Amino acid sequence: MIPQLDIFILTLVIVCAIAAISVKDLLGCAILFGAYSFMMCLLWAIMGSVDVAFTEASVGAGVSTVFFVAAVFRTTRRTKD
Amino acid sequence: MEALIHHVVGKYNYWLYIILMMIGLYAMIAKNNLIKKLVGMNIFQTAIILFYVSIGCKKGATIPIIEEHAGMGEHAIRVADYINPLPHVLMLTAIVVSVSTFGVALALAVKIYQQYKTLEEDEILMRLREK
Amino acid sequence: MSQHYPVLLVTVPLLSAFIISGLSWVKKSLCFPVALVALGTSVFCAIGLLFKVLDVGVVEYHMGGWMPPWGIAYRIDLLNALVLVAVSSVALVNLVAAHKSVQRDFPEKKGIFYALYVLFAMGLMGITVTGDVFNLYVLLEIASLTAYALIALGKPDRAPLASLNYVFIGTVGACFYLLGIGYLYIMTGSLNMADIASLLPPIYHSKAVLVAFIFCMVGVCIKMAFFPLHTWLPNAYTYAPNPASSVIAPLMTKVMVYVMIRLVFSVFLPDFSFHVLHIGPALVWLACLAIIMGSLLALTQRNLKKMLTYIIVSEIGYMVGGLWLGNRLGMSGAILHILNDAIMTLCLFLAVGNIAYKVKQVGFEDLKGLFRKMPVTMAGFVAGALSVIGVPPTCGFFSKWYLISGAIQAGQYGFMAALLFSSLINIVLFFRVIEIAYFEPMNPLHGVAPKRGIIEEVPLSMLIPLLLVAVSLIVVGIYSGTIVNHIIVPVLPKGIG
Amino acid sequence: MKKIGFIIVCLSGALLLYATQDFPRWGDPNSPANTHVSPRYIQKTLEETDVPNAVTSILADYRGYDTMFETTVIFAAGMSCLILLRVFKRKEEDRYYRHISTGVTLRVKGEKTIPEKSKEFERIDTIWTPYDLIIKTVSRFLVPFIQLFALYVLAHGHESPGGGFQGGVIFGASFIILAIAFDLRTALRRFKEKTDGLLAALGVFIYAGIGALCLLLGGNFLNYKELARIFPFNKIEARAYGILGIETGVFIAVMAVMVCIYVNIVSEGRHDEGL
Repeated sequence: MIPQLDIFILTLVIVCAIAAISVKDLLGCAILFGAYSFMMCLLWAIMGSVDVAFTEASVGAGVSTVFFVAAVFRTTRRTKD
Repeated sequence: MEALIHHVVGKYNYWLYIILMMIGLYAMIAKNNLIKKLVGMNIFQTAIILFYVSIGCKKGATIPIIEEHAGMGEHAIRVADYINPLPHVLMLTAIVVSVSTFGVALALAVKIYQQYKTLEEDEILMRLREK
Repeated sequence: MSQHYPVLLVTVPLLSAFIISGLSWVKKSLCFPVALVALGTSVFCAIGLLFKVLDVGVVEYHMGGWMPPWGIAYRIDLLNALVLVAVSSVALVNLVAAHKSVQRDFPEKKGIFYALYVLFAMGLMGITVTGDVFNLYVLLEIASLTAYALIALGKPDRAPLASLNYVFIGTVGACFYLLGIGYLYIMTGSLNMADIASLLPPIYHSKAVLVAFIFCMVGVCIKMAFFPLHTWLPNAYTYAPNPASSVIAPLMTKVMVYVMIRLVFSVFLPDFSFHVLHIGPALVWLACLAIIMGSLLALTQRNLKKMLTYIIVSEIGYMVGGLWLGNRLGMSGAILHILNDAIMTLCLFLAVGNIAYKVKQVGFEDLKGLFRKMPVTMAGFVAGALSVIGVPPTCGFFSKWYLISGAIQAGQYGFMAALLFSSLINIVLFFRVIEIAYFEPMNPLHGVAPKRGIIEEVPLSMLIPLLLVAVSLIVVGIYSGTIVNHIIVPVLPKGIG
Repeated sequence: MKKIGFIIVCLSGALLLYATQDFPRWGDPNSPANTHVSPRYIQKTLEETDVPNAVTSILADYRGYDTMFETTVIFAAGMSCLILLRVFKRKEEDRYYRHISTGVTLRVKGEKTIPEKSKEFERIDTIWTPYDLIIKTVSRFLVPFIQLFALYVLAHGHESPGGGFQGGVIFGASFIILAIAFDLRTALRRFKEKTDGLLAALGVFIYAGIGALCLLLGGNFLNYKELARIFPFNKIEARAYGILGIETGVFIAVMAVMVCIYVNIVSEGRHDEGL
C-alpha cells in the first residue's frame, strides 16, 4: 500500500464526515453520507480487507443511502443544523 | 520530539479513527435533528470498524485468500504473507448490525414525523410540553 | 441429548421465531402455541442445565466442533445456569400473560410480535450462556434491536420518540463495549473469555487494558441504565406496550448486570478489578447515588408505570453496589438480587399490565377504588410491593439482608444507609399507591363512560401468571438460603474476602 | 447540551489516545492480534475446510455461530420495520389515474377505485414524474445483469471476496432499482409482500436448519462434517458445501429483508406509492 494515498483518503473521509453532519439539507446529507461510506470502502480496500470493503460498498454506499433517501422522501429535507 | 513523531507516524490510523469517532459522537450528542444524530451514529460505528480493520493490517502482506499449492513443505503457507482475517469477519458482522440499526432507526424517524411533522428534537419537545 | 442442552436452549427459540414469522403470513392462530412450545423447551433445557451443572460442574459446548480460542464456545457454570432459569421462566410466564392483550392490541401483527418476542428472549439467553466476548456483542444487538421495535409499538404519540432515544443511547453503549473488546483483542489476540483471562495477567498494568476495562464497563452501564446514564430507561419502559414492557423491564437490565459480573469474574478477573484498579469504593458511592436518586425521582412521579421504572433504576444501584463491595456477602446479595429483582419486577409489571388492560391508563387518579373491582390483581401488586420494600417472607428481604451485611463487612456504611433510605422511600411509594387504590372512592368516570367498558377482574390467563409469580416470590424467599449456599457461593471467585 | 457533548467527546477521545501509546505499531506482523489466534485460520483453512478465502471460512465455519446471529439481526431489523410501519387498513386518500392514450389525469376521491386491470387507465403516484423512456429501458436492461452478478458473488464467495451477504444485498438492490425506475406497485407485483416475508424467514431458517441437521446427525451444532454422512462427499468437502448452503440461506434472507425495509420506509407501510 502507498502511505500517501492512504493519508489522502483518510483526509477525504474526515472531510466527508464533517460535511455530512454540518450540511443544512438532509438530502445533501444523504449523498455526502454515501460519499463518506464510499471513501471508507476505498480505505478498507487499500488496507487489504476486500470483503469488508465489498460489504461497505454494497451496504453503506448502496442500500443505506437508498434507505436514507427514502426516509427523507417520506419526511422532510429541512434541518436547522 | 522525535519519539512523538515516530509515535504519531507509526500509529496514524489509530489517531484518525479516534478523530472520526469523536466527530460521530459529537454529532450524536450535540445535533438537534434526529436524522443528523443518526448519521453521527453511523459515523461512530464506521470509525470502530476502521479501528478493527487497522488491527488486522500487516505490512507487506496480501489479502487473506490463500493461494493453493500442490505440495506442502517448502510451499507451506507463511502466516506473515496474509493479512489477519479475523477482524474482517468481526467487522462484517458489525457492518450488518449497523445497517440493521440504521434501518430500524429510519423507520422510527418516519413514524415520529408522522406524529409531529418535524424531526427537530427541540420542536418535538416543545409540542410535548404544550399538551 | 443432555449434552446439547446449551445449544438447544438458544436454537429452539431461534428456529421457532422463523417458523412463527413464516406462519404469520399463513395461519396466525398457530403463532402463539409455537412460541409457547419454544420458550417451554428453553425453560426445560435451562432447568436441566442447572441440575447438570450442579452434578458435574462446568459444562462446555463447542460450536461446530472447533476448540475454544478458534471457535465459539459456550461455558456454563452455576452463575449462568441460575440466570438462565430466571430469564427463560420470566419470558415464558409473561408470554402466557401477554396473550390476551396482544390479541386485543395488535390483532394483525401478532405473528411478528411473537417472533420478535421470542427473538428478544433468545438474545438474552444467548448473552447469558455465551463464553465469547464478540458473540455476546452480536446477541446484545439482537436483544436491543427487538427491544427497540417492541417498545416503539406503544402509543404512537410518545413511544417512537422514546424508542429512538433508546436506539441512540443503546447503540453508543454497544459501540463502547465493542471498542472495549477491540482493545482487549489488540492486546491479547483472543476473543474467548477464558483465553483472554489467561492472557491478561502479565499485561495488567498496560494502559490499553485499563481503557478496555473502562469502555466495556461504561458500555454495559449505559445498557443497564446505571444512574447518570439512565436517561433512556424511564420513557422507554413507560411508553412501551404492556406485554412488551413486562418482559423487557425485568430482563434487559438484569442480564446486563449479569454481563458486568461475568466481565469482572471471568474476563478481567477479580484480581484486576479489585486489587489492581481500586475502583470498588468509587463505584459503590456511585451506586449509592443511583439508589438515592432513583428513589427520589420515583417519589416525584404521578404515573404508576413511570414510578416503577425509577424503582428499577434504584434497584440497579443495589446490584452494582453489591458487586463492587468486593466481599462474598455483597456479591452473593448482588447475584441473588438479579434473580429476585427479575421476579419482583415481573410481578409488578404484570399487575400494572392487568390494570392497564381494563383501565387503559395507570396515572394515580385512575387507580381509585381498584381493590374492590380487581382484588386479585391488586393482591398480586401488594405482594410485589412488599418484596420490593423487603418484608421478611418475600425474597426481596433476603437479598437486601445479604447486601446490608456485605456493606457492614466492607465498612461501607454509606451504602447501607442508602439501602435503608431507599427501603423507606419504597414504603412511602407503595403505600401511597395502595392507599389510593384501597381507600379512595371509585372515580365516578370509571364504569360509567361507555368507551372505557366495565372495570372488572381480568381473564384467568392473565391472573394465573400473576398469582404464580406472586407465590414464587415467597417460595424463592424461603429457599434463598439453599440457593445462596448451593448455587451462588460456589461461583464466587477465590481470593475474595 | 453542546458543551456537555464536547466535554464527553474530548474525554473519551483523550482516553483512547492515551491507550494508543501501548498499542503495537500499525501493521506489525508480530502483534498479539496477528500471532495468537488468527495464524491457524490462515494455515489450516484450505486443509480443514477446502475454502481458499479465509474470511469466508471463518465467517461461515469457525465462527459460523456469530454469522447465524448476524443474519438474525438482519431478520429482526426487517421484521421490526414491518411491524413498526405496516398499516393494513387502507387510508381514505385520493387516488390518481392517468388515461393512457390521452394523458388526462383523473382524481378519484375516497375509497372508490378504477379496476386495477383496466386497459385504458393506469394508476399513478400522487407526486408523478413523467414517463422517462431512458431510465426505464436502462434499468429494465440492467436488472438481469445485476441479479446474475449477485448470484456470481454468492457462488464465488469461496474463492474471491464476497459471499451470501454481499450477494443478497445486490440482489435486493435489483428489486429496489425496479421500484425506483418504475413504481412501487410494479415491483410489488413482481415480488409479493407475502413471498418476501416467507423468504426472509426461510433464508435464516435454512442457516439454522443446517446447523440443527448437523445436531441431529450426531455432531455439535453447525459441525458441517456430519453432513458427509448423508451426502456423497467426504468430510472436508462437506464443510465447503455446508458453507455454500448457509451462504445461500444468508443470501435469501438478506435479499428479502432489504426489499422489505425499503418498501416499508418508502411507502410508510402502505405499499402503494413510493419514490
